[in-house]
Amino acid sequence: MIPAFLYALVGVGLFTLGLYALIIHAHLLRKILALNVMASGVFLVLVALAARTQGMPDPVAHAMVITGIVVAVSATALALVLMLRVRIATGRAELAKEPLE
Amino acid sequence: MLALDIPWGVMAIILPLAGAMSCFLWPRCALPLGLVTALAIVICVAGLGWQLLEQGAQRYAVGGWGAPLGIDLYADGLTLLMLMMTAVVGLGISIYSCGYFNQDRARHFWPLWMFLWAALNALFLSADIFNLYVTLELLGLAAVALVALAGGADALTGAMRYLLVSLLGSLCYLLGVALLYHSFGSVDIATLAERVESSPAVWAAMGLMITGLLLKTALFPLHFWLPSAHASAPAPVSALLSALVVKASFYILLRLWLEIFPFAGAALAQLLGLLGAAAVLWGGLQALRQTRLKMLIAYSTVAQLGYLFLAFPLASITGWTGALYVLLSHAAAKTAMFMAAGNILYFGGHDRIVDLDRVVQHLPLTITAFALAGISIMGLPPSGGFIAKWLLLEAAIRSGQWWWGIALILGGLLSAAWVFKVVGYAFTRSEVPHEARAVPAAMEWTALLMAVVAILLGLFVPWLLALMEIGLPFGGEGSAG
Amino acid sequence: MKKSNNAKPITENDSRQAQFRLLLAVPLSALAVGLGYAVLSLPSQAPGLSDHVAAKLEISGVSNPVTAVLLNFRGYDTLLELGVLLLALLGVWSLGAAPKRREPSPGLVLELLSRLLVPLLILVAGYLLWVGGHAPGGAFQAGSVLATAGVLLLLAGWRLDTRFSGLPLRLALVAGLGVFLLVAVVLMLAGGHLLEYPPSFAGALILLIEAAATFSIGTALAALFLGGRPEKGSHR
Amino acid sequence: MNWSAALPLFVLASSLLPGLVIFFLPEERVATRSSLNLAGAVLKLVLAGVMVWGIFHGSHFETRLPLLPGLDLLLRADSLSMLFVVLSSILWLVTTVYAIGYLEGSPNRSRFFGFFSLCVTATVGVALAGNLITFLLFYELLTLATYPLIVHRGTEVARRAGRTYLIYTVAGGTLLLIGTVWLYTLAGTLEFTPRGFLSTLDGASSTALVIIFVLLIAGLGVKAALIPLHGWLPQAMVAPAPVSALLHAVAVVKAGAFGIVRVVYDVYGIQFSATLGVTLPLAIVAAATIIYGSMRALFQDDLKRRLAFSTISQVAYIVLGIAIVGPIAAVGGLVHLVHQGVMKITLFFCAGNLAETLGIHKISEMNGVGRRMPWTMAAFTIAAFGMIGAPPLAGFISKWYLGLGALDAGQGWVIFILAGSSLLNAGYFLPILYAAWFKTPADAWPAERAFGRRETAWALLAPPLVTAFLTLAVGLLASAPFSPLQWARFITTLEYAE
Amino acid sequence: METVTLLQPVFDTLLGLALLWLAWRALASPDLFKAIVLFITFGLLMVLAWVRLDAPDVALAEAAIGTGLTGALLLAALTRLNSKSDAKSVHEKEQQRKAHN
Repeated sequence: MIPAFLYALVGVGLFTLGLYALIIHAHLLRKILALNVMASGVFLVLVALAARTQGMPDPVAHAMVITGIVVAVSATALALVLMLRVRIATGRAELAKEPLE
Repeated sequence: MLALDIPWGVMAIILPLAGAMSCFLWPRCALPLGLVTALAIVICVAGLGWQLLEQGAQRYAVGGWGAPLGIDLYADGLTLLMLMMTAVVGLGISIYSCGYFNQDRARHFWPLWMFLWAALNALFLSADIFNLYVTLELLGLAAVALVALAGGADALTGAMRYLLVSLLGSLCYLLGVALLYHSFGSVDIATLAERVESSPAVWAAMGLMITGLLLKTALFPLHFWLPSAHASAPAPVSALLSALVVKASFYILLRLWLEIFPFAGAALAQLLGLLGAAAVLWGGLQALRQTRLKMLIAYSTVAQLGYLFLAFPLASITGWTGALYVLLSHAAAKTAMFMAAGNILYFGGHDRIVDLDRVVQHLPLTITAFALAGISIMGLPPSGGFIAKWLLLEAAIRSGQWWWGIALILGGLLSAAWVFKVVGYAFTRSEVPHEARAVPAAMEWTALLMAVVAILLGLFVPWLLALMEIGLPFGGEGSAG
Repeated sequence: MKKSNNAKPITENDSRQAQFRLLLAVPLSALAVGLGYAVLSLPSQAPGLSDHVAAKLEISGVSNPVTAVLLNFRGYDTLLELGVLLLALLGVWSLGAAPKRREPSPGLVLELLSRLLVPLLILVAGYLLWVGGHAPGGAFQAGSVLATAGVLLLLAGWRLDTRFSGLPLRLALVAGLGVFLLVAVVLMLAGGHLLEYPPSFAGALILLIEAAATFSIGTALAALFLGGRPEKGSHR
Repeated sequence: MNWSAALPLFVLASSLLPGLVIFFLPEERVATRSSLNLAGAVLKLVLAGVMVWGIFHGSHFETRLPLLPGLDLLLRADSLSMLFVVLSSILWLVTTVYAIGYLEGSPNRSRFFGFFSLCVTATVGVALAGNLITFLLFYELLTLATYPLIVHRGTEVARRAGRTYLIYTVAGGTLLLIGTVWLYTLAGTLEFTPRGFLSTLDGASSTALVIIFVLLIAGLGVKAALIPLHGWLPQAMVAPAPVSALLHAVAVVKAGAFGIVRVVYDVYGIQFSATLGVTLPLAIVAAATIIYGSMRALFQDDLKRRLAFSTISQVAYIVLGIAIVGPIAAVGGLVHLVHQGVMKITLFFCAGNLAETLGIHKISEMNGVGRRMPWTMAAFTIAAFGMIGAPPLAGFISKWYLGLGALDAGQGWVIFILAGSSLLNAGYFLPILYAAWFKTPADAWPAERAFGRRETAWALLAPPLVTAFLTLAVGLLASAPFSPLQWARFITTLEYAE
Repeated sequence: METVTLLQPVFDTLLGLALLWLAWRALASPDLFKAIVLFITFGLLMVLAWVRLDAPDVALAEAAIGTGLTGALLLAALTRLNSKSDAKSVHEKEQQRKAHN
């Protein structure tokens, strides 16, 4: 198996792993971590599959991932501050159970 | 014709970005700067409309490279209507928020709102699925920050949940983009539409992208995040979230569905229709059960979003036009409603429905706005909502799938029930005098004006349909009926 | 809906949670398998857009293909992305002021480290920026290295002087996006498309944009680390 | 746009624009408001007169605005619509005068008169609608404009009545919408055509057409208060008297009945309806409604409630006249559209006068009231005899033609319905008249207001007198040109031509 | 040379497994601080993966942003989450709420 597909599969694994953690964990910090793991998974798929070329790997996918990394860190920063504010306002760094009534 | 050569669409993206930066740099002048930008954007959209009418659908290669290497912008009738909707609602919200926010809040509101507007315009104009991802993120972060602007536990929790959902949706979408890109070597929608063919990777991409976008569009049962976020945000923010932001992800979904996934098949369309019908009924029932006005309006958004998906199983031009009409009239009507709710909150300090009779009578314009918007929401003539209902019903009967009409009709009755439940308080006599804060006239009049727009949408249908047909976004004439 | 804290409901709750996790694992494994299958079904050779990039690399103004894509071919993405970064900062600032500094003294090690590392990091950032045109590196990498320097300074207790925490700071934050946008618009006004560099100036313009972007990215990331807007009077 | 195309729009605007202006008038500007109202009403009457004159001389009045692809917003004045337009124009003028007097000094008048004008606009729109979608549009507008009038007083009872009204009418409107859309998908047009546009339709299953007919009639039957869809009407009488008058005589109930006429004549065509076999069930429903309404009226002590049940019964005559397939009965039904309006509005004006002047709401309080308010009760008496069908009053003409037509069409059973109903009418009106004229009055009226030497205010007294006079006149002058009877004959010759 | 090419798949597989394992540990760790440290380690291994996939630009971006800054942000957020002053403000809020009710 060429490493491209190996790493792409690892990316898929990270994506689902992150999704699982995102759903089961209540603590917001863990949810944010989970989202970051998911993002890493997506980036890995993007870059790994870009290596299926003869010579130089596809630079467009690399550029997309660099864009993605910056977006991810921006979102993470906002999420972390928001988490702290939620903690201050409600006393817990968790979301209340869905108010389905 | 020099003015026809100006790339109006590009200006509609650049101006709000520049506006956002200048509002951020000089917070004391944020309000005039924002208003001027808003006006300029409206002019740009009008210019683009003129351009499209004269020259037909437009493609614009950013950087001069052209697809597939570069990023293309594309504007047809569908784009234009979305941009016009954003411009009208955006202008209304800009004026409304002059009165709504105090100096301290306005300082944060304006740059965020300008960023959001830029994101919307960029999104509607983009013809590149990765660029759409970036605009989605821009949109999502701006929306979350705006929700959190209200402060307070409810708003912060709502914003947090919204952020997580929004990021999850974007990631699903991005993974889909990755699969599509690596299948066909392009992220340009038109190029993909040419090259696309059914394969496991495409199906996976379709599943991921549709799921991600449905999550952001809050289609039942993925709507769980919407009521708390929309209801707890400041009123103008609630308005723009319900009117514009959820529509943006729907727009992407629609484009992908029409262009890249035409092979998706009837089963998936039926599933979307089913979820839409469930949303209509569930949202309507929940709206009826709410005790707080803004929560009620938020649930009604869930229901109205359901209507949009009824068009998928119908798959005819009439059906798509109907869905588009729901989208437009809901935007105007829901803006008016959230503004009205904002006025009531501003005036009386609460939005408990049972205590409304003490507030409502002092705000005749506001309640008129609410009632007019309600007429459109429940689909009574003459209003945009009625036209939408008519078109969808016609499409349902024509395609022989009359059962979708039942959801449509029941949804209309449910919304009639809650609209009149609220409006009924306008006619009760209040004994208790209420201590109140005067509502700025601009806030009342903008609410009314937006409601009038929702009504007028029902009277200028041929004109709007002519705009919509530029570039034939829903395919040729032949497939009607 | 808060759960009461006595022992029994918690165990019950735990077992229900375990069931839920198991139940969730099934569809998610199916998802993973499905996605994996989809990935494996892709052809093992695909050029993507690398040929297109290679064909146009010469007139892009830089020789590092990734930088060419980021700043030229798909520069519009990057423009919006700088917007995302600025927007995240705006969001953080709208949520409240930065917490007051608590650590009384940064400690000798950190102080020493920051004195040593900060100049080095700034140098590295400058190098990355310069080298980005023809080798791995570029504005984002340089900007984040710059931000690391900023973070170190912040950790060491340094705060921006009040005089600069107003408009100057905001200008620094906006510079990247502003210069990018300005260049894009000027190029458009000059008769081309948005962001259509004339090949002869492309290299210089890209370097200009990257320099501004590096500065802004560095400032913005460091400001994000601060976790709130700098308030007057919250520091020396 | 030339004059003939603009005239229908002007007729609408003559009440719409004053209405919109009135909404924004401050409460205390009584004179401005009243003059606006009256000017609009007079103008509308004049315009309607011009149109009648024009139609008689062969002109066509048609306004067409594009609404949807293939569907226009069509306003067209034909003979049937003019019957309704003239009726509503005259009665609106009268009711406006009455309402100005009735509501003097009460709160929220700007709101009231604003919706009042909208309500008439919608009614005239219903009358002038040239296709089903335009009809639907104004029909729903009518629902929306009358709701605020019904809940005007803001009491708990009024709100409940409003809620009931909405439940019925919104549901009805929905059925009408479904039927209309379905019809459109089958026929491809919705334009009213004499003798209908469906008989020539190929390929549409008659089952579908029957179902659509039921949907349309059910939607319209809600407003026309056919049983079992009448539940809202008795409750809605909590509204102020001018509103009740308007609701029962001109606007809501009539819009329903008028719609049924349109659907049977100009959508399906009377012959095609008979072929489909839908007319007999319709006639039976109408007959049942006539009897049921009269029976219920017999047992009401509340005057307005008794009148409300009477309305249910009387409006069904119109439907009955249509459903008996035959030209003579049709004349009876159509002419009753006008006659019932004139008579019923008189009765409600009088009931309002009694309530406003003496505080009388119940029939048991009416003993001897004829001596205290002779003019009012005289008007009431004329209208009541008209309702019973005594010659030569308006009601007699209607019933005569209905009976004759039934025999002519071979539907003898209708005679028994008419006779029974007349007996019941007499049964619930005569005791009132007897009590009012011949019984001795109680010591004091429930809540008397003094109006100097007159029995009540001029604005309250003049309208019922005018309409009572009309009741007399349309009966006596039935054979004169331009009388409602002659106009109804003119319409039926068109429908039953060939 | 021969051994290197032979070792590459082994290395790739090990790296992929290590990525998944670290992500799993980071998301499942009961201690938040440990979770963050594991996440940073995960980021460092991601850098290796990028290098293996011939994406040096992405590797640099990941090293600086994905690992360095995100890690710093996460640790700072955790510090604030556990810090006394925020906890105090929570307490104050709670007391205020009690006073309100």
